Amino acid sequence: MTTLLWTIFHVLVFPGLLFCVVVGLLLAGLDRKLVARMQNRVGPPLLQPWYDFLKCCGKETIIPRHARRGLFLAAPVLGFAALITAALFIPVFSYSVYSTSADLVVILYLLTVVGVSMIVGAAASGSPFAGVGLSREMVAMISYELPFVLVMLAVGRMAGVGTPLGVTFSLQAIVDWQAANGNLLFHWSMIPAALAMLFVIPCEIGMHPFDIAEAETEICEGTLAEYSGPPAGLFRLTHCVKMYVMCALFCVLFLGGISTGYAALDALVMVVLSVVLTFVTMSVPHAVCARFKVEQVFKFYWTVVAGLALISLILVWLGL
Amino acid sequence: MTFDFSNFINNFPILAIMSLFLGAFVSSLVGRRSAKVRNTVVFLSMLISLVLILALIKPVLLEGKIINYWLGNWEPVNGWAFGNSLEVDALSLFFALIVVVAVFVSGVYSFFYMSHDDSLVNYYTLFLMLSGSVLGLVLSGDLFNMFVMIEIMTFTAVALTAFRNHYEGALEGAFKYLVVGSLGSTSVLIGIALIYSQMHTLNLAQIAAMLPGYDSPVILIAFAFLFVGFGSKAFLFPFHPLAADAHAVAPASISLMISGVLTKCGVYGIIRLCYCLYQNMDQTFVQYFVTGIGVISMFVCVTMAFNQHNFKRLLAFHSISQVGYVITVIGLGSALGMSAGLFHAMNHTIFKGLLFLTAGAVQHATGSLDLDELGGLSKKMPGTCALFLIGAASISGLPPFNGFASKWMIYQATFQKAGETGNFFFVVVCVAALITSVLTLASFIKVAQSVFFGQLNLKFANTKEVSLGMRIPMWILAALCILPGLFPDKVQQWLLTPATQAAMNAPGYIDAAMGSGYAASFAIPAYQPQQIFLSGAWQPVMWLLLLISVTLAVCIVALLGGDEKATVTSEISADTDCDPKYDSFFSGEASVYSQVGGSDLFWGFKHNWRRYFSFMHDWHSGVVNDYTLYGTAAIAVALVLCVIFL
Amino acid sequence: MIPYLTKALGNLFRAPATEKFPKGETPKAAPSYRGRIIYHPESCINCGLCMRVCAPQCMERTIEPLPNGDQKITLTFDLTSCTFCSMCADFCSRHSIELSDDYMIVGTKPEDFLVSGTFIKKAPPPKLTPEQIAELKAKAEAAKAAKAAAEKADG
Amino acid sequence: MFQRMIDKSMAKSPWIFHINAGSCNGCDIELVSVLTPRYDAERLGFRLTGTPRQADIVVVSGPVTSQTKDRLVRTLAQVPEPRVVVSLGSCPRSGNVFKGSYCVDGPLEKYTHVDVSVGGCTPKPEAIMAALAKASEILAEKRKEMRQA
Repeated sequence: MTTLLWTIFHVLVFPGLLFCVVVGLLLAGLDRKLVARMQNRVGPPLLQPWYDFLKCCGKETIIPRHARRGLFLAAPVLGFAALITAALFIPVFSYSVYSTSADLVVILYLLTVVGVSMIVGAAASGSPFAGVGLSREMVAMISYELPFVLVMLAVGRMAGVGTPLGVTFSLQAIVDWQAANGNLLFHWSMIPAALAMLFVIPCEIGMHPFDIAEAETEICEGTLAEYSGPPAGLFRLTHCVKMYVMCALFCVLFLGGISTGYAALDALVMVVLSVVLTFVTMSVPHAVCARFKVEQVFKFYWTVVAGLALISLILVWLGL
Repeated sequence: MTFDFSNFINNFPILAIMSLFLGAFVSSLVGRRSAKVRNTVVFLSMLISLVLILALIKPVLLEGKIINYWLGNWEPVNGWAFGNSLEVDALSLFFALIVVVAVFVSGVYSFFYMSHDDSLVNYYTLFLMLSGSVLGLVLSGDLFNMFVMIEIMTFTAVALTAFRNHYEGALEGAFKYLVVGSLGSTSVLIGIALIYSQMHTLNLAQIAAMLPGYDSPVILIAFAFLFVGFGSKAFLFPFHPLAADAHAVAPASISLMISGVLTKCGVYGIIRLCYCLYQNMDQTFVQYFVTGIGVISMFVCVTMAFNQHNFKRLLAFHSISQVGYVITVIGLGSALGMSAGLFHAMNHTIFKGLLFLTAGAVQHATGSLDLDELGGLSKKMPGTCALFLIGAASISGLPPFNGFASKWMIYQATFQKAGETGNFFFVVVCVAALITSVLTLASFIKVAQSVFFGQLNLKFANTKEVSLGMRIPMWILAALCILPGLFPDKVQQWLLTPATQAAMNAPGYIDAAMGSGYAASFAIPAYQPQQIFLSGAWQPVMWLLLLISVTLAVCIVALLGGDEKATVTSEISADTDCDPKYDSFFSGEASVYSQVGGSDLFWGFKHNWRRYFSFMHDWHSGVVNDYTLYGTAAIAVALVLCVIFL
Repeated sequence: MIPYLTKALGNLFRAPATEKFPKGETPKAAPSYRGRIIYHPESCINCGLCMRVCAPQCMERTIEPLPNGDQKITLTFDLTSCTFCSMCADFCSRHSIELSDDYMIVGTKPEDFLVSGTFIKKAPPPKLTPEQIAELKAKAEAAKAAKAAAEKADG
Repeated sequence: MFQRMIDKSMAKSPWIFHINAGSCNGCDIELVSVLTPRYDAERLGFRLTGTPRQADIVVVSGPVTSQTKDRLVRTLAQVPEPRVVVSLGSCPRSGNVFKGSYCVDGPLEKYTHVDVSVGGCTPKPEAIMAALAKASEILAEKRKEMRQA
């Protein structure tokens, strides 16, 4: 019985729903505030994403004529659920809940499920703007997949040296290895991979310079062109929570060694690190550069960022 | 004369094959007069072979017995096998299961799918011969018997491809398949002749015993010929453009057979060749060669499929890229690799069959397969759309479905192989596998958007959902799609481990046929089963529980939070048809028909790869002589490589 | 790319250049800003020049004759159709139209945008009837004759 | 309790959708200048959205010309409930100098109830800010009425 209660607690509160939503909204609010401050303006209050979400919940949901009603309403819920499940599988430093039941490949595919749910939602809404939006979202997914995979393999090889198989995909092993011999970020051969991962985070989430899928100025909110009311609010919430999940993934992959005694303290450290990461990877590029064109995103990720990841993969493979 | 049932099981394989061939013969005899009689005969023969093969599961898979059936009771005389035999071990039964299930499903489907066509007697005769020959190939224990079955398989497949000869391109596709298919068959025949000249026997078990110790260049040449021959049956790299032409015009149930079953025979041939006959999969050259072919065909076919305009051509290229996955992982030589390959082969037949049947349903309902003009069918054909989504999700490897389970094992296998050997080539293979999986997802999203979602073309305004009879087999396949995905460890334990052990256990295979101790006499090392342990963890049930609980949590929060009348307004009555509120937003314009689909998707990706796509476009010229040129070039290259490195 | 970066990071530590408008006081407009119209009806003589010169025709005049012949004139300016070009203010010879620098012209009801003023225009003295004209003329000549006689007498 | 929070948040994050019904772009530039650092409407939660589906405040500028009339009506219909219409500048309210021309189809009032209007031929950004602030209050009230009704 206690395990059931613990599971409900895990799913609903700590690494699950409540924690992710609160931290995600916090990160999103902070991001908008920092971008505003960098543009020399006051910027919205910190709780602005929370107000946006609540406002969307209060609005009316219109189902367009060409839309597939069932899929149209189910897509955001499915995407959000898959994202929270991925968050459950990511260990918060030493406090790992379900990370033994899934590894890096599963998390990679869960994040793909989140992307696919947005695409299916756009397809089900039947609007041409959504059609262009989903095609751009898919190109963005293809472009960040290669560096993400190279980083994953590099980390797997580096952390797997000790294991009998020589490689590992399991996050638990990666965290233990980092606890044993120092965070991966401080191994010089992994610096390019960490840099590549920093680039992958904004494209995965769809933050400003790489938000070709939801370019509101070009294709009228792209994938969310036909969404109004709670589904649109849920999609925006997924967008915010994804910021936290990607930062958490980076922290585990490259800073996994940090582990204070208690889970609460670990969670706090994770939040602080996520704030720093959000600033570095999402706020600064958002304030500084303009939105990329579609083929520029693809070319940038498959040449520059993939090159960085490949360098560290080769270095790791040579045993350095 | 007591009838002891125990060794009656030995007759099951031959009975299964015979029921199919007999069905072909009887249906052509009796089928002229009434369709009902013909359909029952066809259904009965399929059912008998299905039941017989399923009955074999317990003895062969679970108890590990290897059934040997010497035709005409020509037992081997003092260690020399001259009779023709059927040898059913766990590996061949695994493939037989795939074949029989696919045959049954596509047979039931074609009862309804082919209702528009005429001269169905020929169709069912050829169909049953095709399935009989495929089952014969998989169960046979004799090399030449395999060649005979390959011949029947190829020619019936060619005839069935051209069955709808009023389609433009049908005869041309069949002709190309005939020419290049026979090129493949002749290379198999040459290989068999070379082996026969050296070994003076055709029984697989005996050849497997004598061959490893036998050192003569002829054997290397035979290996090259046989490998390319089986490769052409599986439409691997140089033979892959042929598959697209053949599939695009074949009826959907035949496309299911070709891509689901025929390619698996090619894969079965390669496994037998490398693991059982030559036992040379542990040589690094053979691993590089097989994995290389797998990776090239995997990557080339997925990029070729990326900007196809025809639904079935796209599926055809994808089936070759999935077979490329299977070959890549089999080429690794590790036990995990073999079980991942077999798992993916099984899953591929299931989800590719489902996708081909949905393509057939779309063609049956709308009459066209062109991605640029279809669109918005999900409103008219909700059942087919749901089935397509299940198939597309499982082929692109989304977690709850079976595609993910096998792809996850493939990544484990390739990455572990890279870890053990410390060889960078296998890391490239793993990366290529992951990138191909994303490109598969991209092309299936393109198909989903251009066929099922978006706006309905006025030409197809009155399409109706296909009959239930067509959808039941699809639902069977869809259920099969989900089941292995949820319980991969059960599938691994019952199906995959015995099949992998059997594939790697050449001495067991030999002793079963030629009497125990025969393999030892030829100094074939006894078989120690390799332990499979994984570098990651994946419990799908845990994942599903979490997903459901989070979805429930979200719904509860939504219900709690949302006001009582959660105003979800949608168009209720027809008179609000002109109410602009429910038009999709066209920045103010009246919503005219403007479907975003087909070739105007993924511009960013195609723009960056335009030179590669134009090169591939010219390379796949569609001219038969080019394809035969590629085939002979493949044989030449294989010969040179085998002679130098093997 | 880099100069923007340094500028952006620099901004982080600088106070944002945003006016505290809805919270703080309303900033004043430029000195000669052409804002809301102020109409002084008492100095208006209803010459109608402003109406003739106004491009968007945003004035309306209602003339209401009173019993004693006077006219009660109300002139309303509809600010929603005014382009604030201040032609009317320039042409008004009596300077009775003036554009203030109040730019906060926000309202929810149409009446918020109407500026109107009314004044009574004295009736001109009554027209003389022909007999009265003849009588006045005669009185004038008599006065002239008397004056001429008086000059002759003291000449 | 949750409903009241939603009503309050309605006023705190009103999203603007801008429709140009034939305006001379004077008001459009002023509206966008409200989002610049000097006036920064975002600190009150305003955000420009691309689709009417996610709009709360619809800002219309320009005298409704005949070309834009049916597009305006269609887009306004596509905005989900509790919505507020703000007319920017004098044109929507009366057609300004273009009043009576053959191609101007009368004030915005004919097509939808205009909640808040901003006078001025290009109103100052502060005026637009005040109007938008007023509009967001009206939005919250409309939501409350919608809920009670």
